[in-house]
Amino acid sequence: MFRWLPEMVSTYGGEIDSMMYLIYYIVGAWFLLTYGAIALFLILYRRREGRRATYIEGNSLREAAWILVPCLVVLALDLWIDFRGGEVWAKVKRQMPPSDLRVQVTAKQFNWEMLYPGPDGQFGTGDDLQLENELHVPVNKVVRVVLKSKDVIHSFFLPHLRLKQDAVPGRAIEAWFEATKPGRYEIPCAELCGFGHSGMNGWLIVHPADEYEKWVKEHWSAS
Amino acid sequence: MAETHVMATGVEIRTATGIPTGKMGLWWFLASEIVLFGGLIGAYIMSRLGSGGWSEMAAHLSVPIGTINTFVLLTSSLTMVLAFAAADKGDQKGIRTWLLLTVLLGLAFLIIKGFEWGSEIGAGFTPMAGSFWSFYYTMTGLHALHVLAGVVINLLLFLSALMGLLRGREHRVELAGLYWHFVDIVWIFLFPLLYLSWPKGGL
Amino acid sequence: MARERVHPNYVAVWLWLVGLLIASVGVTTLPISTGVALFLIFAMAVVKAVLVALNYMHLKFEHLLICAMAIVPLVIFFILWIVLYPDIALH
Amino acid sequence: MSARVEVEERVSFFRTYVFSIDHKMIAKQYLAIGLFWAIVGGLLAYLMRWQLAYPDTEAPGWGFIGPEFYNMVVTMHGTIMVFFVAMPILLGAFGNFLIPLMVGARDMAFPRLNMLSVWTFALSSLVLLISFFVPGGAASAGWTGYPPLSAKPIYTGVNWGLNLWILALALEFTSFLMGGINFLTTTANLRAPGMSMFRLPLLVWMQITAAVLFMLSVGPLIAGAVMLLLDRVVGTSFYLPEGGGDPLLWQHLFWFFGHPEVYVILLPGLGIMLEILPFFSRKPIFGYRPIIYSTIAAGILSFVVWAHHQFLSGMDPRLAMPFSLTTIIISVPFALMVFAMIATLWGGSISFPTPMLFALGTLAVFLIGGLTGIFNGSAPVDIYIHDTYFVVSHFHYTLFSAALFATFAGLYFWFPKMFGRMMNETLGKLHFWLTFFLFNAVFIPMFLLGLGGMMRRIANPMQYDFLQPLQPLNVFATIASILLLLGQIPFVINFFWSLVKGKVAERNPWQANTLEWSAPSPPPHGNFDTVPIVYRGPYEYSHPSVPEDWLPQDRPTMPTLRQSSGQAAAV
Repeated sequence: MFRWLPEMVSTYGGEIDSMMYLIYYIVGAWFLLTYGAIALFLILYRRREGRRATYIEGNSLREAAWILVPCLVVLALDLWIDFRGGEVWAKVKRQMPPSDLRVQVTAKQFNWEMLYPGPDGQFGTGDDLQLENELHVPVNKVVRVVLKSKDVIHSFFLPHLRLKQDAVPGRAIEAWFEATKPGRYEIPCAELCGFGHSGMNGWLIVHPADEYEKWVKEHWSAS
Repeated sequence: MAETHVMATGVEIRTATGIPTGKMGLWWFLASEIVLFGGLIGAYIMSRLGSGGWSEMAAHLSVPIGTINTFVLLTSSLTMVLAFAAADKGDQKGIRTWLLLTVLLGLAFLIIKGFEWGSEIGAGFTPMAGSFWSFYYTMTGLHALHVLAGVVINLLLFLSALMGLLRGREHRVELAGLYWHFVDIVWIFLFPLLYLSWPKGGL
Repeated sequence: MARERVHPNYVAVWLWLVGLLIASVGVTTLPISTGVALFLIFAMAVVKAVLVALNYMHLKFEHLLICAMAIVPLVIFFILWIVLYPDIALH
Repeated sequence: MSARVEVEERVSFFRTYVFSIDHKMIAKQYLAIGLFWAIVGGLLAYLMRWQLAYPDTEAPGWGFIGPEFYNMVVTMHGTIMVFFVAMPILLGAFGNFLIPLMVGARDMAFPRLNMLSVWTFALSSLVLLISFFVPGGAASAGWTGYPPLSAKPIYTGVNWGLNLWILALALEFTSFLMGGINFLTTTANLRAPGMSMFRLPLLVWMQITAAVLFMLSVGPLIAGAVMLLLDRVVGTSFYLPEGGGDPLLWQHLFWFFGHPEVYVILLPGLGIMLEILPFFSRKPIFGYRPIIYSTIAAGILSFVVWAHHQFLSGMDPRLAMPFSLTTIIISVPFALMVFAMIATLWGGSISFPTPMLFALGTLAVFLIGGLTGIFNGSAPVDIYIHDTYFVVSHFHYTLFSAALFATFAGLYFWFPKMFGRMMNETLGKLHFWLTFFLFNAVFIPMFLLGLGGMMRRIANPMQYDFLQPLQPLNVFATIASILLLLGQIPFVINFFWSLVKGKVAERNPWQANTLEWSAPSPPPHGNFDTVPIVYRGPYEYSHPSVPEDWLPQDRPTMPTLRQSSGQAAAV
């Protein structure tokens, strides 16, 4: 089933995928169990001449245990999923590691504006660099993204890095990622944002360290 | 035939809980209204806490007018409940008197509120003048619509009492009263929320 | 339905309501901190609302189910408030 | 008791069919409007699927679609299916028809309010219909209508279409508020003698829980909708950050209603299953009381799960885990219901007419919907699958199971009571197998598309490199969805043919226990000959103390029964 997932190229993506696997195995087991029971009962207890259904109300605790105990198992598994999930969620969305690069991504109908602070590390100074729809980052470095929007809500989606975060006008929302493999990855918008929603697409270009150095030099030594 | 007639007028006597059917229906309505105003007030409070400078805008509201209007509405609640007490005793004259007073007080509230809005808009405080004003007009406007509905209901009850149609249907006064007091309670909260929450600036 | 109904002293309740109204307006002029003033004002508003609900809407004498229908909605919108707080008020 | 009261109403055509105060006619009116919208919604689904499989080509029978029109189609499909098909059919039609009959009342508590409710709904339908034809077209900001996209006409290019959309929703909510008051008051007060709350059929429990959820959650959204309309028309900025507003406020108000709304639709669907499964197993429902308690628990929990729609909305990330927890825990009460349904099958004597097939189909489909919900409820997994086709497929598995499979189960089952004739079994079974297989053929590929990362509401997947390899799945789903639509033709034929030519139904063609079957088919205005007296719960099938395998709720206890130790006899 999970061969349909796009290639995973981020540090925390593996943990999100493993959460998916965990849930997949748990609900898969329940799926087989319940479907098996249904199929079995439908065959075993189909209507036959001269046989009468058993009268069971299932209201007494002893009888209801047949459904209450499975419910307790469901609850236990739920809590397991949730506590495992809490750690992963915290890692992706709450604990921001110290970043090597900060980029401000401003969404607007219908593209992404990537703003680099330049060598001084400050936004709003003369050496800022703005690119349309292209986000260049070095591999194996923590990149902090500040998400903003000029008009409506957009959603910054990096399918290969398993990251998604809405960009909401009036807020600056922080997200981070660390890509583990150089390449070109798409940045679609995942929240309906108008007639151009479909096709609002940017590119994340992950460079190897030396190539990124070169890219930086090209862009800032000139100015 | 008789049973059909009972059906057609919609007055079914049977009640499994002992609560009169009309009252229960009305309370369900009020329950949904509580959530409606609760949600709106919550949105207002949280937006106000989340952004500054609303107190300066709120300071432009006239506390004396607000206080007088609150007094008018509280008093109308009293006359309404007295109409209910009269209905409970079957006192038709009492019903008419107190209902008329309630209607008049409700109208007075609306007129005062109308003048207040007029003067605020005249001073440039339109619904677009800022978030506080947007909320102010939405909340008081929605409340005023409820007052207006209450006035109409009470007026209809008063007219049917005048024509003697209310005899045997006195429980309707109680139902109208429950609604009216609910509208009053909403105002009891709107008044401090809008008019009084700026005593020392801030917020 | 013909059972006797208790009618509390409605005028006395009204006097309390008016008194609390004046008091809550008066609080705004007192030399106390904003927090305390707001607390007093809204405490009085709650008292007023409870007075109206218990006496004028005679919840004091109502069936438990009716009281539940008045209280449950309060709990429900309060949940909404709690969640709105970090998201809207603190943002 | 005396012979039945002759309902001698020489009422006019208008009073009988149009401005009727009879809950059964009102139910049929809801059903008719709901089925009309189902056709519209289904055709919109066809346009959507066509555009996704063959982007920017001419759809046969329609023409060019394109991204702008596609957004409108997406929006209106969602709005129509949730608010104008699922709610009117599951609550408006089944609730109105069955609640008075099942509790043993002659009509709703407020028949005139009921009429007002259906006419408000008709007006709301009219407004929605008009919104398609105003300049600029219908709403296109998604069925969730997130501002700022929905708050300013310039963002979508839609002006009056969206205003009318808000108005239609407001009217629709008003209509169902009135309906909800009727459901609750009728069930509370108009129960027949002997019908205690714990003798109510579970469908009634589900309907009233749904009504409570609706009534207690819709208020903030009505306030929110007023604010949105003011933003659009007057120029306030409740949701516009440039004027000091906050777009997230709408999302909270919307989902505070929107999530309970899911259960408003789901619970009546489960209610239909809970009637039909024990009935065709000829067994009592397993765990009647536990099911009621878990329904109430699910109802309470449903008020504290809504923010799971907003994990990535910019909401405070600390809120995610509490909501993830409640969301995943809400699976427990629903798991209990599913286990109870499976346990009901155990030891039964199961036959498989069409209603039972559809009920089992609902169970099968709902199970997948529920299980995949765990993925969405888990906040970290949601980071990836949020706003993808995984979510689309998930909620179609849950809501389709209620709004389509359960509706069909209910229609096939209660059709004789509604219209006095039986439906055709052969066509019914054909309809079931077509629907069941084709439904899965449409939506299983969507799970895979979602895992592949395909976003919701995009008009053209071919614009993305990483989605292009997945396009065969889209084509497959589209072909299956067209066949699924065509697969409904046997139902349409069956429905109309049976209305006229179906076998005439007796009072209780199925030998069921609940009170509606002791009324004539179809019941006249006033329902029962005499108000029934209830002696026992609704699921006394195969009770050991009687030779037959059924024991109606209103059959007086026989002297022989008193000696037996069966709980059923303990009145």
